[in-house]
Amino acid sequence: MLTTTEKSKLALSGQHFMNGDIACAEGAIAAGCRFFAGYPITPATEIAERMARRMPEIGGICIQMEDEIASMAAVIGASYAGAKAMTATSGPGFSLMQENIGLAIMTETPCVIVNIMRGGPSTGQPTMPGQQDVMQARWGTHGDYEIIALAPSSVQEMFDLTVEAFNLSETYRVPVFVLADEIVGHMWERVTIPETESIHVANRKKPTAPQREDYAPFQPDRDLVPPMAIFGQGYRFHATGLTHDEHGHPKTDSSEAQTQLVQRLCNKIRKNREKIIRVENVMLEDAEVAVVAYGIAARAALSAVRKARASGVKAGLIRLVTLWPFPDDQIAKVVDHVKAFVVPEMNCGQMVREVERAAKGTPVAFLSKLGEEPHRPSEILDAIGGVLRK
Amino acid sequence: MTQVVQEQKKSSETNEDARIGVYVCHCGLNIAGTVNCPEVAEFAAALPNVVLAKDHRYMCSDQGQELLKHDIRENKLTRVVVASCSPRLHEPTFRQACEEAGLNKYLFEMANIREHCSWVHLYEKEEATEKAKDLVRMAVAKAALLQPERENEVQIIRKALVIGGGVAGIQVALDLADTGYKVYLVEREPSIGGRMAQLDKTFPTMDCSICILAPKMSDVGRHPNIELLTNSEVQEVKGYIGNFKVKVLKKPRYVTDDCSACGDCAPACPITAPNEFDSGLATRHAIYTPFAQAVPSTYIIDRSLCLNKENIIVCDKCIKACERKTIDFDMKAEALELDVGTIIVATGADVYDPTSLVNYGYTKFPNVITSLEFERLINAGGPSAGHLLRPFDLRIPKSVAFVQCVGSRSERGRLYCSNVCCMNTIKDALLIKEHWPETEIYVYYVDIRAYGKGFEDLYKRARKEDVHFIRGLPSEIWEDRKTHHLWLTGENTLLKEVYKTNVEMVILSVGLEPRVDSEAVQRLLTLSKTPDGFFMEAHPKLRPVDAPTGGIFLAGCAESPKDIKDSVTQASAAAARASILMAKGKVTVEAITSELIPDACTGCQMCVKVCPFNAISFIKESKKVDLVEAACSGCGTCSAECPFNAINMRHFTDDQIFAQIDAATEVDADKKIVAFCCNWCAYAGADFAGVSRMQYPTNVRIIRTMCSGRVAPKFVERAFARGAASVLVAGCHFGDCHYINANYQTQKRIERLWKKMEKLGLNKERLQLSWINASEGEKLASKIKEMQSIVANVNLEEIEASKRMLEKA
Amino acid sequence: MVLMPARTWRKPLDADKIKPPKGEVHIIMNRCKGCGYCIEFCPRNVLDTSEELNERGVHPPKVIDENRCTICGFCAVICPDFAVFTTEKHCKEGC
Amino acid sequence: MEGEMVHPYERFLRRGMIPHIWCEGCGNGIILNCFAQALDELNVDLDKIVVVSGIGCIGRISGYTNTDSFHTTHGRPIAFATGVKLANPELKVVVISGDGDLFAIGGNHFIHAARRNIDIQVICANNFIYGMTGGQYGPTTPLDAWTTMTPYGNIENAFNLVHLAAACGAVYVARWTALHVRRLTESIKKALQKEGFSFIEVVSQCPEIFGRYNKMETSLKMIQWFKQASLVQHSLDPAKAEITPDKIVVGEFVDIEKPSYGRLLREMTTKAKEK
Repeated sequence: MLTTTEKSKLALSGQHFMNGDIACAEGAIAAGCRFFAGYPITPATEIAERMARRMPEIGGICIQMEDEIASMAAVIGASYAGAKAMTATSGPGFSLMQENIGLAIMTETPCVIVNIMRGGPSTGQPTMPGQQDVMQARWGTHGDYEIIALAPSSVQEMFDLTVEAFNLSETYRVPVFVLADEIVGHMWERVTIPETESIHVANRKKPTAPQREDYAPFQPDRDLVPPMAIFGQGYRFHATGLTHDEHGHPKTDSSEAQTQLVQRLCNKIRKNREKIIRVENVMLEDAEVAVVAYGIAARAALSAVRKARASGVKAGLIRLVTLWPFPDDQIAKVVDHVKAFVVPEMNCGQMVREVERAAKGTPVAFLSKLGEEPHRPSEILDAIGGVLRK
Repeated sequence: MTQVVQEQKKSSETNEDARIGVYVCHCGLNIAGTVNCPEVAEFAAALPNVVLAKDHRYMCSDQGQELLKHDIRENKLTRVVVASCSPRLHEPTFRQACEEAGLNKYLFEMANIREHCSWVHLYEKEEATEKAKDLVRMAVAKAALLQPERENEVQIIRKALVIGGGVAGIQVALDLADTGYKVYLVEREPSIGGRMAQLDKTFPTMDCSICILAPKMSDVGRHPNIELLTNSEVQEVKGYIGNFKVKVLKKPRYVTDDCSACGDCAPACPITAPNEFDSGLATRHAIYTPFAQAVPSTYIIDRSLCLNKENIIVCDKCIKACERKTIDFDMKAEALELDVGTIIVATGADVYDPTSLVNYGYTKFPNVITSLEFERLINAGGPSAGHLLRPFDLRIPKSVAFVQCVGSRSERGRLYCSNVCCMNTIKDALLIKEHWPETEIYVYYVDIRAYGKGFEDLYKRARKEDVHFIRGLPSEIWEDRKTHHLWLTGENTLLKEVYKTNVEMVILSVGLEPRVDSEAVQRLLTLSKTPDGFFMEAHPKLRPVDAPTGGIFLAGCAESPKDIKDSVTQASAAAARASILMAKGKVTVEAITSELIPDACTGCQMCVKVCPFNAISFIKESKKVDLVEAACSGCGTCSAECPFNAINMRHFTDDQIFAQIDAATEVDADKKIVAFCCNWCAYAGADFAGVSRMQYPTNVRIIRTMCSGRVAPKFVERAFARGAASVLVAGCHFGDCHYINANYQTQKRIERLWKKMEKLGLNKERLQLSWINASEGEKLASKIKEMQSIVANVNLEEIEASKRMLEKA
Repeated sequence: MVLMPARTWRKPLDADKIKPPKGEVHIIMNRCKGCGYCIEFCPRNVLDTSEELNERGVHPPKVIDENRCTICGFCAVICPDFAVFTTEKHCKEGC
Repeated sequence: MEGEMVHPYERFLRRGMIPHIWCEGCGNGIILNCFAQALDELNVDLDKIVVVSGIGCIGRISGYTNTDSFHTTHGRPIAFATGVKLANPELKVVVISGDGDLFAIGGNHFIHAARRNIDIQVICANNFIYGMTGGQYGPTTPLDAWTTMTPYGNIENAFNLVHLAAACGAVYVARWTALHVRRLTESIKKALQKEGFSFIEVVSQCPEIFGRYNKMETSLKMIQWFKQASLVQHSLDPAKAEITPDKIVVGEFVDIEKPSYGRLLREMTTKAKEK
């Protein structure tokens, strides 16, 4: 049981000046995260360091594992032991984590993976921003699945969306990614941390089965999400990375079992996409040009849109808060009045493909940026002008 | 007392400074009854270098010794010869006398005219007298060449090893430990206590055996000076008096010393077997303690029964049952190395197994039991809780018969009287009467031997309680198929009538016999045995608890069957004897060792090969050998082996032995047998023949060497060259040799000599080799008898031939 | 000291009282995969291979002399398939 | 002899999962059996024990124990177990896995968990080979052994697992063969009662693959090898605890006391809270 002073340390309610990594850590703590396992990597290290200081204060655990593979495994273990667990890394570490991210998906483990994206491929540019891992987040591990990914574009959002990430993962028993970039991670801004009471925190569903015998750990409710027992509660259940039935017993030779399980793993996200997806629309109602952006790029996009409007150009902004599942409908909704889309990304074109898919033929202009400097508003403004001139 | 003093006549072959005094002892009539002692003295006086010769009634008496000392001083004697008993008996006495008179004791020589002459030729007075003269002539000849020697001292380690944890061993250990010496008590069984622990009551006092023994046992367990090594066996003993190196194998108990003997394990053990301690009448488990009062009380696992073989634990019932977690199946045997100054052998005796006496039906009829089984049956702590139940139907018998001398005093068992059985039976009979007065008791005996203190009273009591004593053992015992009662028939030799008795149970009063493995102990410690198979003492009267080997003592039934009282008495005696040595802290060892004459050594290394004690080694630089006298035990086989006379054997030099041979063959050589006997076995055997008055022909002349390995071929050749009719070389049996294996060299040499004699066309029969131990007087006597035919068959040509051929050699 | 001749022939008086526990061997036929460990390592040779085949087509062990079983339970712990175990036989007449 | 009777260890086995998938005579079954016996004798609360396994034949064991259990990805059971144990120290966390899983792909996790002295018990079924994938050589395959990947004989040196574990700081290190069931059970009990990282190597027979490839065609032949070759040498320097065709040194090699990671973590946390 935590004392009041310790409680006060849970969510540092009030005004703060912090960078994105620290805000992320605080968001996790506010969401109830009590287990962090990680491995040093630029530009995510400050999250681990913050956790190392904060976790002991609040009776949580922060351990630096021998690598990112172990970090991810430990996170899954902690989650099954009942803790809200998180790890944070960047591209190279994210690649190492893919193996056990697959395990987390298969075993429906609530957990949060923060990826402060830097320039890749490989070791790339450790201290430079990037948005190159958004597809890896979607398809990084083998097999078929659905996951959830959020893209904060401010230090405040680093806090808010980390809380959100935990809530989603607890609700849908799925690993949730916070895909920030180096700039958001290292940028210092003012952050408001609400009163603990007013922070919405969701927790995983507990089993209702009266006793062990009646409990099937992977028997879903109507929302396709199975209630989750944790180790030590007496349910004595088994979980495996193998294809399994609702009891968790391996089913390695039945295509029926394979279909049933994999379909459900996808559907529990697909069927709940409305509840999951969040986008921010700015001046979109009458927009002829819609800029679709996320993360750091969205900040330049916003000022570009404002500048355009000031010069009488009907531009609007669709800021993707949820990257995955992708908000197709929100794109589709506007194609009747939008003549063209502009998509600025700090990669060679990843989310733009999704936009094109959702735009159903409406022209899409792509603005790529790699390396140190993010998009300038003027560049986006020119692009808006460009698409209208066509 | 006649006295002959003869003016010294100088002659070329005499030793200038040798002034020899000869004393012929009458030993009362022991010698004088057969040998004409004055005549011998007269003869002696005429021998070269003899300045005076006297005969005296008892040389070993104070006057005798005083006389000797006086003469040494007055007549400036430089050598002394006493012709009396065996040097093995009184040499020390006279040597001391010499020393007291200022004469080095190695200048003393003895002629054994009692054991080797008067006692074995009781009825041939003349021949015996002639032989006595020869023996004196030989002694004088050797004496003339004797050299003074310096004895060196060896330290005595003030620790003792006691082998055997019966009542004798326990007593020795306690006495020595109380005296303040460190004692290692080695016991082969899991607990000390031995036979006495098995007995119910003790005669004649009838007190409870274990009640009086248990306190002593726990004293041993607790005593700070006693290191108790149970479940252990002595594997090797090296060294010599005061400095023994002993290897002991401490076998694992598989239960650690933390065992509190709570006994929880045993009932859990699924394996059961008859308990040896209860003569198989009670059950024990594979994990057990032999009996309640066992010391140490720690349990033990009998791995031969236990289900767990090798390192696989199949059954863990005892492990589970043991709260203190003391079971350890990985315990390994420990090989301990002990350094001790003295060793006490208290290995006890076995109980005769009457199965072979088929007419008594033991093992055939369940109700025929042994006296040891009886002890367990009548014992309150025994399998029947003290109820005398007959095994077949566990009924208390209304009539019992004791059969005495089972396995004792009989060709079909052991020839000797086992000493305890009579009193034990009387005690048992009274015990039965005490509990079940109505019981009819018959005791079938040959003689009742109630010789000890309080024994007769007990016997009387038994008769008063009308226990029937019938003289005459049953010839047969058979069983009534229906009742399983037993029929005994035999002859009552007092009434001269045949009896046929029916009883419900028969108790065979079995005797004691030497341990099945006493052979092993004997070899280990180079002990000797008497014909009955028990270990032999150094002297039956005067050194009853000393073994012939210095520093080793005997106690309890290992030496002969005896009751508890005698065992304890002897144990304390042995302890005292050992203490004397250890209290002194050092002892002088005879100067009889070999010395190297470096100039003569050619470095051929023959001696290196034969030395049983690795006392000789080859030095590359000098190309000669090096001889460590401290390591030399004095067998002399090196000297016998050396082709270049480069090794001199002190006190048994070539010259001295040649002199003896020459003296022995001076007259009538062609009728004589020259015998070389080793000090420990053959010579002692000859003594034994004497003590036992075994008669044999007079024509044998025994020359003593320490070991038969000392007998160089040249000695034998010299004897033949001197015209001896026959030569006998006699030593210890293989394995008994006091010098480990020196007698193997004897064998080799004699075989070489036989080959040579054959080559030379001589009858090799004239040279005889025989292994005779200290108790085989009979064998020696018959050997001499048997050799008479050889002597008779050698004709003068043959003798002359051998003289010619061997003189040059 | 050897307390008695090695050959012991007499039946101990308490032989009927102190009886080694009598075991009962239970074999779950169709679990057996036929490795034979229980037969090989039974210290009392209670088991042997049976002629009959089980559902898996292997020869499970059979009890040849149950009276020898002392319930050491080794067959049960060495069995990789939980196919054999022993219990104490509660003695009726004749055992 | 009636078969209907319930096996005394049934209650330690997950319902409906026995018979297991392992081959005839496979040592894994014996390890499961000994584990059950250890739980029985310590009378552990089955609700408070978690069995974690990796990939490979023995990896299936977590599915057979009637406890909370998790079958992780290849090589990761120890990392997973670390998470479980730290998040809920009440739980006894036991990792049971194979030599390939724990020491090839998972080697890194093993050495660091041992170094940290994480309070978990690791039982390694060492069968010298990758059985489930059909018999490739692994980190414990003896020199010259024949495997599908070493058709000309193995030229790689094998790990001495007990030496490795001891060197990494394990507080309890033992090795037994699958024939030493009683001693193995005792060791498991000891390990379960010990604080810190304990390691038990079980030299286990794989007759179907390793045996058949290496002239021990039957399970009996393999287990007889254990019987003849095994030699108990408690507290021997684990560096000297060799495994050769004619000598398998078994025993308890390390048994020391050392504060576990969990204990130090709790101490540190209390300090931190006071600040």
